Amino acid sequence: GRFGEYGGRFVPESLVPACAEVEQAFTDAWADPLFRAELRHVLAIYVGRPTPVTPAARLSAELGVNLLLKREDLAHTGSHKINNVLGQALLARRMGKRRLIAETGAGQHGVATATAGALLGMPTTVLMGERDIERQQLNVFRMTMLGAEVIPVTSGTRTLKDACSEALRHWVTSVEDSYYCLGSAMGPHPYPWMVREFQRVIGDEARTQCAADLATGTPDFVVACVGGGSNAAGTFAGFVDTPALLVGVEAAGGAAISAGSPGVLHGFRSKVLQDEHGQIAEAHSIAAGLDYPGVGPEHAYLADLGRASYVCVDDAEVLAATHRLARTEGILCALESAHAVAWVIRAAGDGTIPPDATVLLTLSGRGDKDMATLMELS
Amino acid sequence: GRFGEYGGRFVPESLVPACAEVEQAFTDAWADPLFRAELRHVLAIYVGRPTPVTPAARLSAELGVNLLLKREDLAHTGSHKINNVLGQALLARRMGKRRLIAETGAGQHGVATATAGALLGMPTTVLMGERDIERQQLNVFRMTMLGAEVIPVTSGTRTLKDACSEALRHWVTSVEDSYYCLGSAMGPHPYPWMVREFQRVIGDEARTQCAADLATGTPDFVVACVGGGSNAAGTFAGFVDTPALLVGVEAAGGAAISAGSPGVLHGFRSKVLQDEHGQIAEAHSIAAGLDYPGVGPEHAYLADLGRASYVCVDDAEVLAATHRLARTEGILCALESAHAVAWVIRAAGDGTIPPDATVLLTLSGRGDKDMATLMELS
Amino acid sequence: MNALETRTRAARDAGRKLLLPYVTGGVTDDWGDLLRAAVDAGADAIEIGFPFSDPTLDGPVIQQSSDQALRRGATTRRILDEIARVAPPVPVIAFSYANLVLRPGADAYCAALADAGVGGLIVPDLPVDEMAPVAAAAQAHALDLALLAAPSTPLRRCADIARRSRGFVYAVSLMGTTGARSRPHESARELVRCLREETDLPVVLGFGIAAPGQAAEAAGYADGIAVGSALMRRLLDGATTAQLGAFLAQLRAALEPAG
Amino acid sequence: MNALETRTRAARDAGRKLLLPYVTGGVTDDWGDLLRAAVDAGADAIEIGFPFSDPTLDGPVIQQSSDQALRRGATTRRILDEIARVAPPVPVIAFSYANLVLRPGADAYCAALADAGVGGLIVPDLPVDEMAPVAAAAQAHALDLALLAAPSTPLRRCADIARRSRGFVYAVSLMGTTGARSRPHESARELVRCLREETDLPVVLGFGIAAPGQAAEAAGYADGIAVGSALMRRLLDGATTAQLGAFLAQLRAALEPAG
Repeated sequence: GRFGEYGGRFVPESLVPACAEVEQAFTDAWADPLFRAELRHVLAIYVGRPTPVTPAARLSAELGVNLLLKREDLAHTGSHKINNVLGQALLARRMGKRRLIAETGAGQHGVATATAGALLGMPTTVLMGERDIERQQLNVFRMTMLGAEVIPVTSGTRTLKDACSEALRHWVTSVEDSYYCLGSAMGPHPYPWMVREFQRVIGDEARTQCAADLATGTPDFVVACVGGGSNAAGTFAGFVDTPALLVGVEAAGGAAISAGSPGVLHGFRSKVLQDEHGQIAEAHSIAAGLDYPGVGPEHAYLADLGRASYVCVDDAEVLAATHRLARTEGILCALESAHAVAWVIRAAGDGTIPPDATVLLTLSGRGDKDMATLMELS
Repeated sequence: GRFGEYGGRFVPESLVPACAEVEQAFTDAWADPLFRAELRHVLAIYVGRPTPVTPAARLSAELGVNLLLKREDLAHTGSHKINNVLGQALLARRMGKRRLIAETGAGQHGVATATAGALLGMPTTVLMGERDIERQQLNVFRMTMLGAEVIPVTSGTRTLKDACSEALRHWVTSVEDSYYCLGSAMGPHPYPWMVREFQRVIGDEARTQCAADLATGTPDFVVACVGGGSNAAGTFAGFVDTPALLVGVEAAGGAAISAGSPGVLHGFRSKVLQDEHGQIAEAHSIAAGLDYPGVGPEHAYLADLGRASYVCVDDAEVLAATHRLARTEGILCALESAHAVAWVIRAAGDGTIPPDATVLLTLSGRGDKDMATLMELS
Repeated sequence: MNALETRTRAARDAGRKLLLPYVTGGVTDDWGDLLRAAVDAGADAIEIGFPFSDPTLDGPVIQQSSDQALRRGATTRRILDEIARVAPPVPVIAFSYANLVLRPGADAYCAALADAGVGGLIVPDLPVDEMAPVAAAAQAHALDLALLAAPSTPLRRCADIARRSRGFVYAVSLMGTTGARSRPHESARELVRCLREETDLPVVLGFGIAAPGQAAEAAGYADGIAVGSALMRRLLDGATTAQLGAFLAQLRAALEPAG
Repeated sequence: MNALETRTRAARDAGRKLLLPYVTGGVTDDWGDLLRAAVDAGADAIEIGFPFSDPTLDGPVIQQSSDQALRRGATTRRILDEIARVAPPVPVIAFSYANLVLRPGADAYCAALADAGVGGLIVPDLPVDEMAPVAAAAQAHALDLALLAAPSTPLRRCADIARRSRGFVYAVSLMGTTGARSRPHESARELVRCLREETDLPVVLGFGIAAPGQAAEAAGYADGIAVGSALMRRLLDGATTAQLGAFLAQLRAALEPAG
């Protein structure tokens, strides 16, 4: 539960036993070959894993590097979120829980949880800020189609961070029969650890694929975008014991590591965007999934250790990268994932990535959800 | 080029040599293990093939049958269209062509072709009816992002069938350096044959998966929706030499086989919706991809032979099936694919599919593109 | 030899360049009058377009005139009735589409055409490889089924087309749809030359001939011209029958040898 | 033993049920007056809420009063200045959040609290497992760090909480957030009983006590009550300081043994 000075379990006493129960259950399940086989099976036949690693041939040629894309955009529901959600939903069922609770910002994690709820026949409640509901009506509709109940959160900024708070509150009142399915590698222990373990399938697969299928060996750079940081955590997990340079790319307006300071939010200690008094700041990013003022505690730890570097890119670079990847590779990626692409473009240009270096980049999701945003900006 | 009395090459003389060139090139390529290996490689590392076969556990339990879903919704760009498009684009490159031309209705095939064009660095022109452009602005924007040029078609009904005509006209004027990438198992010879061959990967994979991974052996029923009919053609190709009953599901308002008569349209002879004078009727379906008055010639032939059955379902059944699959399996499928689901629901209910029969259903695409339509109707 | 071909050969042999105007059947109330005006302007035969809902070969002008005719209720039957009523004193050639022919059946269709006095048939989406049933029916009803050859047609195929065409051979002047464009490519001249080596049928050049200058140039190497979009463009823009007749007369004049 | 705990034990030992009203610091211009009114109404200590942007534990009422206070510019410094100015004659307990404590550093934070005359501290998102650094700082500045126990807390953990709490133990009456609800569960009575077995500290019941009847019932088994949302609801609805004082007086009366 600790990543150096980060992590922990800063929750109301009412929830401590629930977190402990999840911790115990996950520890048991993760050591149980049957549970892992069940999860592996669902990821294979339902999610479509393994997702491929695609060499980005034309963009690589333009940049003078060897860019490989780990294709989480091809996973069922369109992003890596489903890896974690199915893991947690299977765990919830194993724990005898009957219902799922989730928070969501732009709706991606909400849709993924609603999907898992439908698949396993578990009623699902999604907490979502009122402002986000207005902005993301299609995802709200998706969740409803999947049978989930979407509860508007009217407090605070009426966005993701308030939905996170409300989800914890909601869990308190229903902890007996409900499981809180948290969407990123954050929150109270065991969530940051558990979510990273459920997402490490990204990194583990990619490592094997780079070595075996592509014969490129270990990449020189491993790059992923970081909001809460689950796709990066899962990717890095596969390469942390290799010489690969790990790079997490934050949104300039939500750069908890690059611009934040240690703080406690939503049950864990990490880097957060806050003012001098300890009030949490609002994040701003064109990518809804990076629009969060905190970051998973393991990333704060890896940054302090120097094992991973964290950089940030601005909205303009992200837009340019989105268009460039579309035109050169025929892939419309999520604006979140485009942060990683934007950094690679910049770093290949300024020599931070040396010529002919191999770069593995996790494309965390597809861009369909962002088309309306992109259209408005074009 | 002939499927019984259907098929053929009913095109202006100007295009006959171009069709013959495509036929020759495809015949060569398809016999060339290197070409097939290249295509197989791209389908694996770029598209994410093989797509899984997912047992629909909860819906199966409700229906009392064993329903398996072949998950083309997980393919890159969200449907089976990409299988064919990449095959043709690689062929075009092999032929030394520099540009791609495609027609599109709702935009799915246009997006797929624009994707292939971006991947291979081939300028792409997409012909699209003016009315469809108004209705499908997001897909138009997608194509533009992928670097394609979208040309509005202002003739006739300004929809798919006019785009098909215009694509043929456009091809005539640029046949030297352009390749016409047709989107379904229709059009002049060799297209119906070639597209079926490029889509047979669906059926071949599914057959292996049913037998090996799922140990269900050969399914009793193999079901797919039919518009032009490429996903059905590709699926059926894998099972045509088994005892499986093949069922193609048409839209009630676009049922060329169930309600049409032999005719010639867009370069081939098949069943078409037409009036007594031979004027082609407009089709109407909630699923844009089935909104076509013709059908691939092989389907007309299989229907005459009795080797496959063709049935139709109406829009209301399709909507109900879409919602039901979402709530029971966590899969938001395309309205086209939901036609196949709707028929299975009906047929399991009335005993056409006997209890405990195994049904393989090709889920041709995902439903993201249909969310706005579904929202309006809810 | 059927009536159409007799007529086209005779003209050619007499040194007269053929003028084949095209009129979409049913495009206006008084389209029948235009047939007479065309004859008066010196047409040697008249192509009557049978409008089809999905005219793959046609450019924007003929698409528009076809749409207009269909909206006005044009059908094969009504167009044939009007042809029979007008009974122009030159051969009439039906310019159709495969589905219009095959829907009633090639034999019934050809019989109806012959009954109305039609002498020839062009089906642009019925290439030589697909023509057999229609060719047999046409022959049975003394209709000349004229075939098209295009600049992209390979030599050997040109020979086949030339051999199996009846009435004349329709040489498509350029790679494109019907409609007035810039002057025909050099390829048109080459195509006509190839066809001549294979047949002594008259070779008529079509597609993209819009002005007297182009007509005169075509007359230099082909046996005549077909003119459709240029005529229909003027009609759709509101030209009177007299004005259309005058336009055709200009083309006729341009086809005559200078001096 | 610090001042707060001396006071709570003395009251309990005297048979007096504790009344701990909660006021969000900075919620209105004259919130300082409310402290005096609370004392006049019989408060034994006062909880001052330090508003946090993301109050995970709080229900809608305290969320709203916190938002209002933050919009009015409330900061730790300003709230402490007002507490020091008012200097109520009963102990003041800071009701804070972990990030407000850790941002300046636990020691600096506790020093500032002590300087302003604050005697106790509650940090609801700082469970016993995470308390060590803050507990040390509080002890160093003679602040009582009171811990919460909930109906879901297991027995062994109750013992740990009871042993390490200072000033009193805050028994959370129900599984939920702050805010007036229906009567506390039977579980509240059970929780208090467990805590009593582990400690002789006073046990104060909080969460969901909104009316004199509930207060009286709680007095039957706990050593006192905390009341926050019921008071803040009235304040947000526009009640005057006098009216709020009268409400607290009602609760005070309800806590006294009948007769």
